[in-house]
Amino acid sequence: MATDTLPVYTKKDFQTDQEVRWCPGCGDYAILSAVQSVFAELKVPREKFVFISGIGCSSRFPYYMNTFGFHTIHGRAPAVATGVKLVHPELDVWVATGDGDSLSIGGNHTIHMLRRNVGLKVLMFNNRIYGLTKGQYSPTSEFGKKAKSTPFGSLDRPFDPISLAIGAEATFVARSVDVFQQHLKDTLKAAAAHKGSAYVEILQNCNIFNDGAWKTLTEKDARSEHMVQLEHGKPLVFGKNREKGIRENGLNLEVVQLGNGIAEHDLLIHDAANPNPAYAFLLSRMEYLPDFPTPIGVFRSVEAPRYEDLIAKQIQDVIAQRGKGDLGKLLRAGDTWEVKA
Amino acid sequence: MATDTLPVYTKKDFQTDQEVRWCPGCGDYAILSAVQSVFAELKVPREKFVFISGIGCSSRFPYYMNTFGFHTIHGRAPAVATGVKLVHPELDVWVATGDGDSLSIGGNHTIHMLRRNVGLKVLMFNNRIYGLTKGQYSPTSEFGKKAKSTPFGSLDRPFDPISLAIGAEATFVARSVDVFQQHLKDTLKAAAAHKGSAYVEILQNCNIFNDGAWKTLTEKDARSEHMVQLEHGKPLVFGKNREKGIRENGLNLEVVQLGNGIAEHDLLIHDAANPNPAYAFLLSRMEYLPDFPTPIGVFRSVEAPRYEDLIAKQIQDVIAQRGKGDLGKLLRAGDTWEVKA
Amino acid sequence: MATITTPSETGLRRKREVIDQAVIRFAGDSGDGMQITGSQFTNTVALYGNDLSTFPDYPAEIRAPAGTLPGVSGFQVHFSSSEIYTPGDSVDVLIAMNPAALKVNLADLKKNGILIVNTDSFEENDLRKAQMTSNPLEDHTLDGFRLFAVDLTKLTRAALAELGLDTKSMDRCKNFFALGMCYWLYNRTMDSTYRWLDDKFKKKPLLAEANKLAMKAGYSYCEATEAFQVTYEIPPAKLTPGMYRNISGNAALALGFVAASQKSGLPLFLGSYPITPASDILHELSMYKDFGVITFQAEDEIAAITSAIGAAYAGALGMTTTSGPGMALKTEALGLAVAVELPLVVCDIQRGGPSTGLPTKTEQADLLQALYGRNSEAPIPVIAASSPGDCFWVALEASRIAVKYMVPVIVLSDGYLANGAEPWRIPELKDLPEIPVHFVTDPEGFLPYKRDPQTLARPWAIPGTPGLEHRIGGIEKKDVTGNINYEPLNHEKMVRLRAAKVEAIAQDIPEVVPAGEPDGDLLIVSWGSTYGSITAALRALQAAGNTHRIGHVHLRHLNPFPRNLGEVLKRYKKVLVPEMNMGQLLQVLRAKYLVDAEGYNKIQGRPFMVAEIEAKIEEVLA
Amino acid sequence: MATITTPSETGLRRKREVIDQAVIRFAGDSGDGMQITGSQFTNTVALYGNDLSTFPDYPAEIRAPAGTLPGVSGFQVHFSSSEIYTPGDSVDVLIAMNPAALKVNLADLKKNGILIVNTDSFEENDLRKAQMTSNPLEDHTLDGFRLFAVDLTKLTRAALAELGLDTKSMDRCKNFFALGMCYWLYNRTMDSTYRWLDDKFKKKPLLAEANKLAMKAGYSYCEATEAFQVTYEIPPAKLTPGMYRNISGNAALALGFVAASQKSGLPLFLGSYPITPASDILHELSMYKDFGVITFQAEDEIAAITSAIGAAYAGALGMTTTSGPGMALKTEALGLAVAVELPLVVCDIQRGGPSTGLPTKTEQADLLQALYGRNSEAPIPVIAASSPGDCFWVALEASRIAVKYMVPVIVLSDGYLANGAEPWRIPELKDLPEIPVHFVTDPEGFLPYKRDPQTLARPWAIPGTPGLEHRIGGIEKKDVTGNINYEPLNHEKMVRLRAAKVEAIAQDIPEVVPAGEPDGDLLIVSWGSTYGSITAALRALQAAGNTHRIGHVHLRHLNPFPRNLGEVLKRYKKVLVPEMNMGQLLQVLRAKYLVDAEGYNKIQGRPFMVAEIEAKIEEVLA
Ligand SMILES: Cc1ncc(C[n+]2csc(CCOP(=O)(O)OP(=O)(O)O)c2C)c(N)n1
Ligand SMILES: Cc1ncc(C[n+]2csc(CCOP(=O)(O)OP(=O)(O)O)c2C)c(N)n1
Ligand code: SF4
Ligand code: SF4
Ligand SMILES: [Mg+2]
Ligand SMILES: [Mg+2]
Repeated sequence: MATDTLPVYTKKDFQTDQEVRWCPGCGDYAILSAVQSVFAELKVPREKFVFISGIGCSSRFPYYMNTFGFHTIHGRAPAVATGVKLVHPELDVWVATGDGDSLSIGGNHTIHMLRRNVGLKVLMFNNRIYGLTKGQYSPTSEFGKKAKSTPFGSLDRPFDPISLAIGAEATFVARSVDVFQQHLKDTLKAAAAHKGSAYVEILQNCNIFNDGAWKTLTEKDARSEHMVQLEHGKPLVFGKNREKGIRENGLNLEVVQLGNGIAEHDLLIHDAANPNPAYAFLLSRMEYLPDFPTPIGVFRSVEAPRYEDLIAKQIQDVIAQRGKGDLGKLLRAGDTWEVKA
Repeated sequence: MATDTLPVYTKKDFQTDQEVRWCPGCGDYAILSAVQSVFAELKVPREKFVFISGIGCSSRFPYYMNTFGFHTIHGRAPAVATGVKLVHPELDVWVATGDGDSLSIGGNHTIHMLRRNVGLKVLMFNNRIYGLTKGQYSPTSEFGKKAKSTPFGSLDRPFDPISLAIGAEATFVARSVDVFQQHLKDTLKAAAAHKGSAYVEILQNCNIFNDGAWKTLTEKDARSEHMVQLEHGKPLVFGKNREKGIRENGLNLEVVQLGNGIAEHDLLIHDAANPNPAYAFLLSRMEYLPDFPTPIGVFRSVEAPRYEDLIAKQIQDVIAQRGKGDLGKLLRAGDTWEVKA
Repeated sequence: MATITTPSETGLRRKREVIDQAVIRFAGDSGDGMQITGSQFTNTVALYGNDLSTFPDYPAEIRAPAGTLPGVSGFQVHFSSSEIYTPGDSVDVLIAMNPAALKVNLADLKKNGILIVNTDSFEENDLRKAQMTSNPLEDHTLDGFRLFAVDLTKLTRAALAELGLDTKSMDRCKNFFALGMCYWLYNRTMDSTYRWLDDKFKKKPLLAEANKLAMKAGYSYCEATEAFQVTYEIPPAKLTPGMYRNISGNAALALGFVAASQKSGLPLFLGSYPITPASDILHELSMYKDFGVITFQAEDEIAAITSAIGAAYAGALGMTTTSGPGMALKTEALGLAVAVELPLVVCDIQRGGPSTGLPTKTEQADLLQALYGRNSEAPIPVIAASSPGDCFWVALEASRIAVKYMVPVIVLSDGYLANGAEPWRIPELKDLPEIPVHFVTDPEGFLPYKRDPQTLARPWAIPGTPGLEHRIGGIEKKDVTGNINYEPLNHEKMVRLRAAKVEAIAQDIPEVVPAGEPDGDLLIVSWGSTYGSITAALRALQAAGNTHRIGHVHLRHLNPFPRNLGEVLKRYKKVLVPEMNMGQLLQVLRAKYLVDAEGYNKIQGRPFMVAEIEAKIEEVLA
Repeated sequence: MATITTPSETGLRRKREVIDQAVIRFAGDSGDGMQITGSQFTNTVALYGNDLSTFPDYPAEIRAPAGTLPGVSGFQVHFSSSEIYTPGDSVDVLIAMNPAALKVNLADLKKNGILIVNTDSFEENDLRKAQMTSNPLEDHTLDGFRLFAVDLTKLTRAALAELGLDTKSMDRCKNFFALGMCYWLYNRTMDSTYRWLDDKFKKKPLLAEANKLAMKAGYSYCEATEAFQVTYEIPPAKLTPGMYRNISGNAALALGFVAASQKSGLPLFLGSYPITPASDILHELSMYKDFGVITFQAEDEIAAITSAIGAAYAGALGMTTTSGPGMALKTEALGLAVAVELPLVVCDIQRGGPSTGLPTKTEQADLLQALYGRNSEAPIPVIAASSPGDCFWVALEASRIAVKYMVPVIVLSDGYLANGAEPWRIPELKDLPEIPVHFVTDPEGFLPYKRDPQTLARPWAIPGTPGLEHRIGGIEKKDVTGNINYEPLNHEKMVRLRAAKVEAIAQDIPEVVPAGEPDGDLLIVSWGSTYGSITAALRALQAAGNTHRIGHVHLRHLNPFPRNLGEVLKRYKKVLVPEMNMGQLLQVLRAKYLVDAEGYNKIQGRPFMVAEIEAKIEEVLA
């Protein structure tokens, strides 16, 4: 539909009358606010938006968005959303999910959705805990986590959601943080603009059951030391005074001090469009190396046909060849014979 | 137990009286034979072997192995096997599964088993088809596959099992081929020797529903052109006359002709023990680049604590601190009061 | 039995008996093409106008090695000059292409029945593969049958000698030699098979020729040799006039849903994960892209049903197909469909269980799972098909109810219906039920759970409709508004509303009219694929001059039951409920109507034999 | 009701009434510490020797903003000098810390009941958060109650002025001011709470001091002011002698399984995925590593149960815990456990449904799912707990049956039992049942499905045992050998054997003995958490001089039923089945015994009130 006929939306247009039931101080509020503002700018008629979620605090999200919304069952949002998208490819379908919903019970649907490149925008609220069920460790909780079900510390090694998504053939993978409103909005817009599956990990604080999980990244001063922003076409620079950078070193990366001979153009220049997922994967492992920062931003964004478009096209092609199906003919297909009165 | 008291096994000792019910010519026969010979050499008392499978032609495997065997339900073998391993870490537990069983319905259990590094040896028979259900495409089938459920061609992009496993934090990932008996046996031995989760993709031919799926790799002459063997500490050389090699090129790889200035020591020397999974991931993407060969062998093999050992240790530690639990005390724990007669 | 004696071309005088019906079974190795042979014979007798019923009997999913017992594949055809309802309890003619086939099938051959064996495949190691210690052609195993030992392989090769084919290809034609013999035996023309061969081997005319020659050779072999002293004539049956085709249950289901999609104007969405014996529905529907059918092979059964729920939410006719184990995996999502009140059709093609059980065998044991296999109170309408052709109509009825009442509907079929086939009278488009659909579009007064006063259905408001933005989910909802609500009385109200909506469907389905006597000594109540055997048994008893007053109610609707069922049950002294399970419908009838009904349970992975039902009825009435 | 008038220290003369029982509810914002206050009061009355029953009422899972209606948290204590069975229908004393708490709970306060409110939290915006338009303290909402409007916050701050705490910390103590008032009102000593505070705040003595001061202040406030004219005395109850503790259903289940592990000598393995209201069992068991308990938080419910099956296969006491939606996901794996005949215990802590439903509310609607929620014929023993303490014994019984019969067992509890607590008589170790286990070790004559002639259990042959290498799986197996087998008669035999094995358990469980009259006018049949309300109602009717002959059978075993149940049912003119569902046990009883039982169904996410049951019984008998 012609966008000029579009009503001009404001954030308010995407708020509902439902009382928001997250704990005071929960990072989900910030995410909700960012999504509402971004939706107002997307130039999409409101009725085209669909928000689908599983179960979890994060999955209550659709109730607070004045769009079509479906709060489904635990872990299954990507599959439900796939059904919606295959029937109506023109809808703008978003998924709200959590680290448990998307990576624990929902892990399989998540990786298959990514592999198929279904045109869904997935917002994965990663608070490294099961919030709704009051604080058990999750597949993204750090090793040794003491939580409700692990009084002596958890023994599972966590997933890196970015690595997992890339290993599952994702075409768009990004990471942002609840409290970095501008960065979050930019990331959401990038996701909205991507044609296929967009998997966005949003680091979110659960101030009740896992407060400060992302402290090292969010605390004002620490921040610049522990985090590097990925910007397409820009060098990987970080540090309080942008004095450090990431440089190629054989097949690996190294942290270098800028200055005395090393300039920004010597650094790794981020290429989100690199067709080889090995590049984005390498970036996703950086934070596990000593003294390396945690990257945020768009790791990978490459073009690939959307599943729903391929399915629609296959149907069109067959119809183009055979003509629209004729039920009468279909029923009479194959060997038939007549029994006379 | 002291291995010198071990009976000396032969392949026969691992065969059962059950009539093998795979189609004549099925690649599964070759795999069965390789596993039986390898088991005879592993110096493990036969009763310590457990073979657990899901559902599929490949999952019939345990019936033909004279070890403990459990043919469970579709996709759940890794979870059942995890239960066995946590209770008896000393057992040698193997999983037989297929591309559908392990990557379609069983995808979530597979990635979580790998993330936890449960000490299971997973043999994934990849015939790029659902054999038992008579020929639907699978998550590893090539895009556009015409199969029972996709008469006009499939529209799903396949998983690369190696990439997916690495993205799921796997500590051991390898690939071999049903018909390369020696290579297969060596790979199985390497898997057996690994302490944590070992994920072995075995390219297998389903001569009934997907015959020749791996032709380009298995055909005598084509073979050397399309395949490169990964050997720890050895350069990546391939080609009919070992005239080609893989060399580092920035963060990427390139195919080079050996000779005129380029010697084997200039090539990428395989390091399966590289702690950074990005290295193995890069190798797993090679085959998708023009003119690159498909790697077989051990992509990644790194040490990490086994889940079952960590769990056993946590229990020992708690007992060491608190002493063995006393039921009488436990029942009386907390506020109690006595009601006198 | 009329008997004409005709001079045959060769001058031999043979009897030609006119009989009412016959059962013939082709049995051989998976590789011997028995399914094709069977279908060809089926087409021919169908075109001729006989009534018929067929049943293929494949080996378990995996192909066993050639010549072994698990490798045996069979195809049975029952054809007649009067109406028939089953593929037949036992066979008049058995074609056994190898020892394994003989061993597996001999038990079903009638005393003094005709047995055609391919003697060329009775070598030492053929016998060993079939685990036979002695050669049945030589010991006395086969006494009491009319044995025709034919060198099928040799004769076929001889017939094809001219064509210059390799022996492998020649031997592939021997099933057509056997087919030719059967055509001769039943005085049938080979024309339709000629046509089929020409069409099938358009690109390989040589093979078409070879198979024709083999078939002719088989025909003339009987003609020429003294082999058979009799041939049989089975006149056409008096079937309801109309256009007919042969159809299997799974194919009929697929057609039914395409028809439902066309009649409702809704795009058909199938989310499915392959499983025996349901996979063929997915295969069939995936061919109908020209009808806009969307088939999605999901990563598992949960994604299959939840994607279908998403499709229904988006305004499609959403459906999913599976069998027992897959059905078990869908139960949580079924609860969601009940809570959000969206139309959905779930087909469970039942197979032997528990767990993986007998994947290729039939059973009726998922009824209680269909009725109660969900957490909490989640009532769902359940409908069952009674014959392969009926699957078509059941698909339409399920879709009609789902859409009209905004409710998930479960369709029960089973392996026997799925693979079995029968002649099916092709309906005129105008005879198909209408399936009216109404999407709300007017935001004025729209509330997600404001129900239609008559059907209690909530409005179907699909994404993309301006002004209807709203939220639904699996948490309990406030009546009318649909907002999340935990109030005690509202919950009880919603639970009762969901139940009332399903109960109300009883007003929208026909009352039961017992076949046979409207009241009397015995009422047989049944459902699903037992229809054929029971009906045949009742006809047989009648024919045998049974004097008791017997009625038969075969239920299509298992939830809710037809409104007059309770009253009908009271009209008979006794009630018998035959089921291929341990008594599931029985239990529901007893609970609901407090009727002291008796069960007759067979749980062997195969249908009731007509004779078994007859015997049971006589026992009950004795 | 005895009345003594005592001079109090302040010289004020007050009435002290001796009464039999009281119900008190502490209600406030989630942040107000009502759960702690309630448990402290509970401990004190318990130590004093009263019988008691408590029920916490949390807000839905997510913490709502402070002061709002969804944020209200309550804790109810019913204590008495005689035996009691429920937390009480309505309350004698309500403590409301804010307007929201008042609004949510007032309806349950008895006419003329005592109402203590914190006037400091009735400002404009407190009222707005509670969606109140006018101030209840000023309009006439509270007429008809004995209102005690106390400036709790101010008074607490005043009492703590000396300590130099910030106001936030001071205000955190106001719940102890209220607690002090209640102690005074019921003439209780504060000693045990002192002890608890000392222990809890070992590291922060200042906070211990603060809370003590607040509590004392509350106590002396009543002492000093004219506020209360009466105090109450509730003498100790005559309970069975022994050592007691207060225990919730989930804690009791956890203890029961640890006990089962110890008595059987089997390591306990719990595979679980968190879900309300079952999660606490996982939390509890994860603390018992010193008992060698292995707790595995799986990626989903399917991995949870299948890992437990693997553990059982390996020789552990395998179990899994969940609630309705998770139970639905486990049904396919349950079928596998039935087929491979391994011991397994599955606990379903029921909650309101369907689908996500009412996650924090109670319901009894998973019975039919437990009995029939699987593909094909897969019978499983089902037992249900009747009270928080009974959960302990049910865990032992389930484990005993699972191991003895090599069968999965389903345990049903619900949200009400899970979170509710009652005094529990701690058993002597010698009073715990034995759970003998036999692992086969002798290869001689070992066959995986050779059954024990008496129990029909197959041998438990665990990996690692030399010479016992064998294969099992979900496909149908040959009787005795356990090899894959598709034969029709073998299948029927195995189906009947699995059923017979479960049926046989009826010989191994006690017959039912009705409470009350052994025969007569009315039999009440019930199961699960309704035990308390029904028992209390029957006592009440008796006390009220009811003359009808009423019996009560409360079923622990729901499959198989006790062997004499059918006969007992016949002894009464009428049968009434109260359930927190739409009539699930009712349906099974009617089907099995053809008894025209009547259901009494409440499905509101909360237990029956004693008065509701009384009224229903009177209606039925009228
Ligand atoms: C089938 C099923 N299993 C378990 C649950 C209980 N449950 C609800 S949310 C949740 C995990 C939530 O964690 P996450 O996805 O990280 O969301 P968060 O609350 O942290 O935002 C669980 C285990 C459920 N509702 N349904
Ligand atoms: C719950 C469930 N869903 C579906 C099936 C049907 N099924 C059996 S095996 C299989 C796929 C097998 O494919 P794969 O794992 O690749 O094994 P293969 O036969 O190719 O060796 C399917 C879909 C089943 N048995 N159980
Ligand atoms: S529990 Fe945590 S995640 Fe959930 S609403 Fe509260 S703060 Fe947010
Ligand atoms: S179907 Fe394919 S995979 Fe299965 S046994 Fe036959 S050849 Fe092997
Ligand atoms: Mg979370
Ligand atoms: Mg496969």
